[in-house]
Amino acid sequence: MASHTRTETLALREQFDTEAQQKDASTLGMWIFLITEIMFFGGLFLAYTVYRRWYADIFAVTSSSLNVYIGAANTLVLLSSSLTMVLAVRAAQLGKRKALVVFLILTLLLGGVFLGVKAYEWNQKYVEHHIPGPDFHFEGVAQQGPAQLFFSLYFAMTGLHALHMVIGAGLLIVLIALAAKGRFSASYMTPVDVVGLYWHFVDIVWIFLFPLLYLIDRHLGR
Amino acid sequence: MGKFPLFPEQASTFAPEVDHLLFFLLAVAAFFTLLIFAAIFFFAVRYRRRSHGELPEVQHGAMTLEILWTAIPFGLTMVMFTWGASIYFREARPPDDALQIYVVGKQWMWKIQHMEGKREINELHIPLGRPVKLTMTSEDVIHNFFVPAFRTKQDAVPGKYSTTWFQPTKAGKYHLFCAAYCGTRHSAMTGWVYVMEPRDYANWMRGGESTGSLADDGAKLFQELACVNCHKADNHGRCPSLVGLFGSTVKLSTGGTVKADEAYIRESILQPNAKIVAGYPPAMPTFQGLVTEEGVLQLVEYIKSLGPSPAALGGAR
Amino acid sequence: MTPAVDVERETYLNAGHDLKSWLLTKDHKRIGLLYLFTITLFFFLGGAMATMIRLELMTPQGGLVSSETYNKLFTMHGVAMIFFFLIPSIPAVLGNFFLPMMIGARDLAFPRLNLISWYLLVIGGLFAIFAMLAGGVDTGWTFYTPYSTTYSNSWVIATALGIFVAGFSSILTGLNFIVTVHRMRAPGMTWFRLPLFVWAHYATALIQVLGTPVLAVTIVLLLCERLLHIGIFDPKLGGDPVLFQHMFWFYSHPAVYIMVLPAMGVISELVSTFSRKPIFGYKIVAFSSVAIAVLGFLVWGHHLFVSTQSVYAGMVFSFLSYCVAIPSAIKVFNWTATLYKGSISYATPMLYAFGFVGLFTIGGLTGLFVACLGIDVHVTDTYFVVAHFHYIMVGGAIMAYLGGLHYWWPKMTGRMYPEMWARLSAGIIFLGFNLTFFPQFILGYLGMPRRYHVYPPEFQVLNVMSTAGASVLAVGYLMPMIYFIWSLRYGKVAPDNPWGATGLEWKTASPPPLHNFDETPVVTHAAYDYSTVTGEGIDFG
Amino acid sequence: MTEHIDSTKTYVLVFVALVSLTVLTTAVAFVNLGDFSVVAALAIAVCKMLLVALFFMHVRHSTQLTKLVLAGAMVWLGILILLTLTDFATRGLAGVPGR
Repeated sequence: MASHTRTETLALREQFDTEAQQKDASTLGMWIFLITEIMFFGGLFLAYTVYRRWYADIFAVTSSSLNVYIGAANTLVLLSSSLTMVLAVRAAQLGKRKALVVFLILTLLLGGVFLGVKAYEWNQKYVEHHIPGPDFHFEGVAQQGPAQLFFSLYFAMTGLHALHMVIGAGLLIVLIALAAKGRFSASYMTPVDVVGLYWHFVDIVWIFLFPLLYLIDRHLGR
Repeated sequence: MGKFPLFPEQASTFAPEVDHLLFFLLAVAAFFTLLIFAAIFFFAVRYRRRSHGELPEVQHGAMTLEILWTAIPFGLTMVMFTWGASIYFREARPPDDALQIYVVGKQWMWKIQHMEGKREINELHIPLGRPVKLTMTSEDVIHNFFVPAFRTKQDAVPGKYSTTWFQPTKAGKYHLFCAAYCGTRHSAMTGWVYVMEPRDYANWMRGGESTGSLADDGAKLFQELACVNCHKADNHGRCPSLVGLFGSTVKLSTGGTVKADEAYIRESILQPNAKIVAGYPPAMPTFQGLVTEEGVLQLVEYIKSLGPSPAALGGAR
Repeated sequence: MTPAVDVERETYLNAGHDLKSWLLTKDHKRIGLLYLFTITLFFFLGGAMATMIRLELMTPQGGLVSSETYNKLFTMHGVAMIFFFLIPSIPAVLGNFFLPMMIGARDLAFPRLNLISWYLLVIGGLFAIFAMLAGGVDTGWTFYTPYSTTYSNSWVIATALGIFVAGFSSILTGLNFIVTVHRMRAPGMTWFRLPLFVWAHYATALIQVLGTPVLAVTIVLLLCERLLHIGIFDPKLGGDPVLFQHMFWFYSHPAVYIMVLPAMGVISELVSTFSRKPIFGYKIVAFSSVAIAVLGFLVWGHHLFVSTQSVYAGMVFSFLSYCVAIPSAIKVFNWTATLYKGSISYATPMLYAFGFVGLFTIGGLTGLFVACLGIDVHVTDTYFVVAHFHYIMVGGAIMAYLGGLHYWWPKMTGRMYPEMWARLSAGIIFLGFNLTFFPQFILGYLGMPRRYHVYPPEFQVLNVMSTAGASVLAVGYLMPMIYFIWSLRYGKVAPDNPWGATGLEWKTASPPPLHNFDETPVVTHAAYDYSTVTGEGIDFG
Repeated sequence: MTEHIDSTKTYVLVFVALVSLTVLTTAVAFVNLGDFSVVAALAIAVCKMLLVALFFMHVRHSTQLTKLVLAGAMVWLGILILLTLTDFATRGLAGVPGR
């Protein structure tokens, strides 16, 4: 009756035998969750691919109405948030609590900046009547239907991405609180590692969204 | 209750073909079902548990047997695949001399238009012995034109044309069903297909008021919607002439080309700016909502009646 | 009458009695029972609708209910049976309960996530029940656009949200199973010593994880289209209704393998235990499960043969559909070969296994009919297809589920079910099932479309036979419900290993202690080595 | 996992590579490559993804299983898109509307 009378700690839940086993399980669990996210966004990429094949010219014109410089700048913001996140994970691995908290806060701030820029872009689209709906109107394109389709895909993809950013920000806030209380050590830093994986995934989604939405046939020049 | 059939009538050239394929599959299925049921029954009785602690000798498996019952089923399925695919490929391509009929599915009725101008609701009269090609669309949801006796079925999808064809081989009255769930009265969207001897078909066609052929209706609509103001016959109006358009290849402003089939003409009426003819401004307004699907079919028929361009006549197919 | 359990041994059942110990449990065994209770509710809800449908179809003019009500009945029957009964049934009840025990683990990798999965199913179920009570949904369980987005004015959004939420229960269960099988096997439990039940659930988990998210995003787009008319599936605004069908069936065909693969896992266990022989060709059967999971993702286009999908795509999907049929055929041949020279007992679980193998064979073979391009054009959307998928889901999945339930009932509750009553109900179910669904094959080829509540008079005799079968089937399903509950109180006390089976779950007590094993077992033998089992199995002759 | 910790220098180098690739993909978009502009954009995006995955997500030191899981996701995404395109790409080839 000896095997399971030991007390359960954060690092070693009662259903696991060793801490390494628990860490591997958590990491594998997050990777498989990321697979479901890839397939979730995959459905949107499929719709994008089909409709871009059908309405290539209209998609080019509507894509050119997006401000590419803001988009590129926003991509850099998100890439730097990925850098600070990985440095946070590194700090956790080395057990440097202060560095961990600082990098987590930096990641959170950069995420906030990204969402702020996003909100600005969306507001810009609102002002230009490019939000799909009754008062949608896009100048200089023959068919309003496919133009609205592009912006439906644009708002669906960037909206879903922004939702995942907000969830990521929430996770970061929880991590900052726990890290500040010193709950993580070099031997137990799985939550930081796992949230890092999630954050980098959200960054990778944007790495694909940026060229696919902003950079369609920019050479046409509008 | 009356008589209850166990097998559908064969009333089209496809029916015997599909039925022969069915008999082949039924034979294979019956063989394997009997094989499995017999094996289970025999083994269960022959090797039933006789004593309590009985321990049968262990056989782990035989790769030869595994390969056998992988290769044989795969071989059989490939025969089924190729046979089925050949029928499907022929079912998808109507012959050129087929009698053209237009079908519009609308929530809970089939509206059928004949070339000669006759219109029918939920009823289709066709002559015996001649291939019939249906060009179909829907005004609202997805419907499906299904005639069990012909063994053919095809969706009528809103926003595009779809095609099905059959050649009736037996005169008579056959069920017509809507096979794609389309709402409240889906099960009432049924009707009859009357296959008539050519003589009776001709009398039926002549009977009733004849308001002129579909092309004449198209011509009338062509006037009413003022298409004639731009599309002049002599090709120096602001818009491309439509004489000889059907079947020809049209050069587009984007540099590409497209074959002027029914789908292209329908799209150019409802979404004129989707494909703009090279050398012309995108000046045509959309007629989406101004003309019904039947109206579009009538205009298509009228444009067809303006004669295929000499090139298309001599060209392939 | 029956001797109470002699010493008050601590089991997972008496480890806590108040509501909180059940509603906040992290124990995979209790969560399995929670799922059992939930899906049984939905089974009888769906079953009631099936009865109404069959009664409606007794007469050609169908006077029982109006056409709207009939449309809502078959839609709710589909939604309840598929999303809230069949998909969770074997993985969430038997999988949750026995997968950890079979690999010698104390629990799943993420117990709290497991509880969240149950709550997600319950919340999704409440959405669906709310939609049903508020007025029902009439789009069919397939929600085809543009009817579901533009023309239906029924509770599409509430039901779609219910399915969306319940989908995550399936995703998280799949995730839990994959991590558990990879990371938490007992020492010595190599991949090829895993019971085939675990292999089948591993393959099912792959489908749940890779397929369900695409249904989730399809539902999100469906909701956007219905609420905002953004034109993603609306042809008037440039969208394509056929794209919805592609995205829907990308998940929904692998979903039928989510329903049947766990059933195959159960059958592999039953056939081996009750022939007291290892499964013939263990590795082949194990790899067949994974092959079905992988190939299952390549075939969804056979649902679109007549929906203006291109001819060439139809040929690609027809060919791939024939490839996915092969592993299923291999499994059937291996099960049958296992019986050869076995020591076959006729206990109830084995009767269900016989039923499964036979009826799944018919279901699988008729799958070859609908995969064949030439014939599918005639039979798709008719009762032939209805009969095909009921042969696989009812004749296959539900028979295996009942077989598994009887097989593991002693381990789950510590009580034996009444053998004679159980065999009787198994027989009634087999007869009722065939009488219900075999006439539908004939009706289908005759051309009776599905989802019709009015039909031509010449189809009536076959429909009356089918309705008669349905009432026999209903009786067959009620009986286990009754005697299982009866057995909780009056059933004989079950020994630890009533069937002389070889799984690790039979090495611990019935009902098992809270942490499954006193010491983590060490596995030294192959999966089905009956020489290691002392022959104390009760003889069922 | 924890035994091999990369240096900050590695991470900054990877970050610089990512930034330059972003600038590159933006610049390439303004050059008329015809059909290849899509291929170029996707190729650059895949490179950036691999950089983030291998270095930032430590896939480099991860178990074979993690690599298999990531590769599997890419294959399934490919199945979803490519098999659907077998329909959309061949519509109308038979020259018959709706087939």
